[in-house]
Amino acid sequence: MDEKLLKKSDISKLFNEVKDEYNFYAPKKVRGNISFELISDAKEIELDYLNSKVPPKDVLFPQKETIFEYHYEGKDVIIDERKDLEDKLLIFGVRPCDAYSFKLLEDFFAFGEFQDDVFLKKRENATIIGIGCNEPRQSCFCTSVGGHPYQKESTDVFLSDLGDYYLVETITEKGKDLVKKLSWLTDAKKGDVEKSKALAKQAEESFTTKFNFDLVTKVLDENFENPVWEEIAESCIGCSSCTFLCPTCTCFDVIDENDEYNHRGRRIRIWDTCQSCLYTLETSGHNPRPEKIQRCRNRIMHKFSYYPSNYDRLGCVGCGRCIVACPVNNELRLIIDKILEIEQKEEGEKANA
Amino acid sequence: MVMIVGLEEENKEIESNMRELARGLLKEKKVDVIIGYKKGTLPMMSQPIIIDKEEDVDKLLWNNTCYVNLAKYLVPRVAKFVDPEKGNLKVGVVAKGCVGRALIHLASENRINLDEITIIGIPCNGVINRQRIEMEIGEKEILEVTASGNNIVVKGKNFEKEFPFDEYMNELCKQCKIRSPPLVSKFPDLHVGACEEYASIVDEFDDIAEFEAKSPEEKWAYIQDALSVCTRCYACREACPMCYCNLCFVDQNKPIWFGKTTDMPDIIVYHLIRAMHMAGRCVACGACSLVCPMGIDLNFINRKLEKIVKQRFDFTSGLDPDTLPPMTDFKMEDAEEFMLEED
Amino acid sequence: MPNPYIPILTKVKSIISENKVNDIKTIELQFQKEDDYKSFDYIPGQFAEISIIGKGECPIGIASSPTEEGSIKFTIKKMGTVTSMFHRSDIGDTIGVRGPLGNGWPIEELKGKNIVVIGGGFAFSTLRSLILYILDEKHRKDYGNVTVIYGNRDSGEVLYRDVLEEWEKRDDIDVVLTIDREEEGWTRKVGFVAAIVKEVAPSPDNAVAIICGPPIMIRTAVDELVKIGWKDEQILNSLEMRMKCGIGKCGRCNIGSKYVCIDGPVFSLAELKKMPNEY
Amino acid sequence: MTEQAIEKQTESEKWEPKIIAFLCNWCSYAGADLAGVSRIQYPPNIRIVRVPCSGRINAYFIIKSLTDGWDGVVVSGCHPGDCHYISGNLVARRRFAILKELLEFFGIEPGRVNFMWASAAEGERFAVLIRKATEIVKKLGPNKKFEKKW
Repeated sequence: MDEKLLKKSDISKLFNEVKDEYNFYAPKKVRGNISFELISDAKEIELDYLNSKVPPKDVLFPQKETIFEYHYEGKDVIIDERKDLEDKLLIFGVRPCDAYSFKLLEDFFAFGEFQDDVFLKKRENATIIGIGCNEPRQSCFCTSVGGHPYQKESTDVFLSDLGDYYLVETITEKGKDLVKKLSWLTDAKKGDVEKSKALAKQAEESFTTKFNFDLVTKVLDENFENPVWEEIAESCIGCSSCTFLCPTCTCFDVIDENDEYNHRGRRIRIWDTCQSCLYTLETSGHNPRPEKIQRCRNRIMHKFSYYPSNYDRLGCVGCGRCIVACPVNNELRLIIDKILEIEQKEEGEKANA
Repeated sequence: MVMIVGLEEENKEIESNMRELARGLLKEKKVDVIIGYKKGTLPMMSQPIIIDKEEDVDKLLWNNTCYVNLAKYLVPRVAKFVDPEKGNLKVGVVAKGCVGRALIHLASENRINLDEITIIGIPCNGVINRQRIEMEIGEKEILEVTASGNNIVVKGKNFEKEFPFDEYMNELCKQCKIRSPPLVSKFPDLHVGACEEYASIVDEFDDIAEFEAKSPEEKWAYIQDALSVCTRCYACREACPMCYCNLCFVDQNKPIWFGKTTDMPDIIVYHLIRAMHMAGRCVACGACSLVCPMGIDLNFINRKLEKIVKQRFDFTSGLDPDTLPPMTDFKMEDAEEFMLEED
Repeated sequence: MPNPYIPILTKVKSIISENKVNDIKTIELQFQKEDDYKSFDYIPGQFAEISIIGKGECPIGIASSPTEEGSIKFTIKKMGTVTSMFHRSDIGDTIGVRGPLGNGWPIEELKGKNIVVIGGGFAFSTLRSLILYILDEKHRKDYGNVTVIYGNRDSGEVLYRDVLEEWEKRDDIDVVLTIDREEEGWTRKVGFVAAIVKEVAPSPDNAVAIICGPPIMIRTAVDELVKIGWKDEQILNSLEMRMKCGIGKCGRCNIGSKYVCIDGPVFSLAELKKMPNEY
Repeated sequence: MTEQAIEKQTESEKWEPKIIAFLCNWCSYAGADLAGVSRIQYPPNIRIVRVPCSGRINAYFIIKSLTDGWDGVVVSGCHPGDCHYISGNLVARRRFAILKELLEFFGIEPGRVNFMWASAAEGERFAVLIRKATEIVKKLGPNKKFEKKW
């Protein structure tokens, strides 16, 4: 049988076996928040978690990332390319929604004439160990965006939490290579596979948040100018918690960091957000999106209207982070409801007429 | 004297009083719109709401989750507070102590006109420190939060936990001496509901004494640790009623003053300069900490600011719209013990 | 696939101050390797991200034409941090270039058509590129009549005086220069661009109008064109937006689902009308 | 000093701090000038930035100096009451007081940033205070707290 079993107590064994070959990232508790961090000791790995606060996207697309470094030799500039892009990465314990976000990011960065080499190389060298969700949260809605709490897309190895041990499924060649190295894994029994399937079904049924996003996209496409946006933007305070914690947000800013004393520097990119007024401010002083309403609209439109029209899929993985993070509770579910109300109103008017 | 009753009863009473006041104000056309809180979609959450009809009054909510400082929506005025024809509307603000203080302080900075505002005063008994409870519950989903006596009861799947409210209050609320909006006698039309006159505030600032006693190295280590998770989302800035600059210093790019990265020095500089700008202006609402998605507690910095301003300039922000804020004012005899002098 | 964020290094070959106020300069860049120049295969209307390493990067339209071989030119107005640094640069300084980026003017579709070029102020740079391209011996026969209407605030602001004078002498191109107010010694037209468009009244038959300039000029000039029978599809615009990466990744230059950096910067008026008004 | 004595100096003794000094145009800059023309010796560690008034000095200037790697900052203006702009230094004094306390609260050694008054006639005083500030900063050692990782 292909499926294996991994005891939870054997995680440290797994870690010790692969740590030399891979940079091992796993959920870790940092000041009360779970985040994906480079692990140096197996004890740091947190196994019991709902989902990380900051999405694992920041392993492959960190908040601050060097694009290239440079140094001066007299008047000449020498550009030094990054060499660490070839390092092998292993990301342990990625939830299916976040794993799916890697697929989205990969497609986005590879889209079009120009490929984002910095991200894609790292993605290529990353092995992802996904883990199924047994208990989706109230704010989760991955099933509405084409996901599933046990979706295996873009994971290499997939784990199902069966209590004291994990069921290990290999999905890709990369995953096979990894599992091959762990020769001590025991074979799974048929019952374990059944159990995993039952858990998947149970998880799927427990979702409370469901949307019809086909309809949302349709309504959004037709309602760029609608008074409802004013209502949606009303209580927004323009902080960027939603975009900074979003696993699919990719916008960034490019900055040069100089170390003049040592005649060197680096060009870096850092996360940027469409919620900031500076984001679109031009040097001339003109700003195409000067108000909160345009910025709020841009975020929603980007995920649910522009993304489908450009890449033929939603720009959302349903992790629900923006729902939990919004400090004024102006959350996605309410926004979607308001958008769908437009449609209902229109239909009501049609019926009346 | 307030009778000692359970949290829930107390909140319910405040809530029904608030609704009556709001209804009356709208009915008599004393205000055009009211900004308050409504029930949130998540436990321990409330959402700001703007109402202009009498029948919506029952949507207004008051409990210990109403932490957003509503003064934020007045500077700049949100679209709903301005009528295209009539101009600025008269706004009723559901105000706990710190919201009232924010409004009065903003008036002292000439940001708002108090004539256009009615303060619906509420004697606040503190807001829950949401992040602290979430962190203590850990990796379990909180489904329901209620109050029982003076305890906060947190329920989820397979667990139930009680937290004493006095302990799990926002840190600033624990030290709060101004629970109801301060009375401004010059504006008799300003207040409805519970507003109080405050003479000089007495505050010993015991809570930060321990931190202050640390050595520079210990302090630096603590600050580094506390801010290490900061993602520079600027939620603290955006939620702060006093942060209304058109262009914040971190956003200035001609020249670029400070780095925008999440490297440690850059984060600290951001918080340091922001604190600098808050001196004599912070109204101790704690919104900056409560909105932080990473749960960073910035309150101890705000307390320090309050202490400096109180001890140096004997100033408490948001009590009187006619007193100049200390940082725009000066006195010949200000203390200058920190100046370098010849031996 | 090389890292698309890494610029090609060039050296400043010459610097020309273009106007009296001295806030617009044309910088000529020389590639250091022959291969670099060959790989920089551009058409008029495209832009490039040029950078002073250590100071930052900004998108600038290419002012030279591919027919001017050997080097590339950028006309830069002193505006922000990076452009100010360009103004301080010297001959021999290292400057990074990433490009060519954007779609450029549709030179293939323009073939066989009469072309009306309307420009204002220092937005003339990519128009210069286009006109030089068309006037080149190899390409001139592919295109119909060329009319150029170029307006400026005053005579001191007129860019590219040398080529303009050359064009005025030629008989296969009509050049109409205008300034906003009368000035001593100015013998050409006086008046806003829109008024001159009205006066010249270019015929819309088998023609394309190419407009680049300040927003108010674009709006008024387009109004005049529409009045004399031009269709939205015949009017081409080049847009500006805040950009960082120039390759459709950093996100900020979107108008609706289109990115100015990869789907633009050239859009026809008909396309623009379909997009949300966020530019 | 003999060569041996120089060798005996430890690294930290050899190290000289770099200090940036913001001096107001009307008093302190003239004071520094006076110290110069009167041939009063003061440490060569300071680099002077002339500003119109101590009220011009923003907290950004001081923090940016620290983040840019200066080991210490000296700010000097006219004595209270002597300001060329009547009250610039008085407004600045409040700002400095807050900054000084905040820096200390954040765990940055308070001695890194020094404020002083020196009039145009006080060349001697200027030299003495600069000497004192240099000693304070020297004792603190290099400013490493704002150094970025490379």
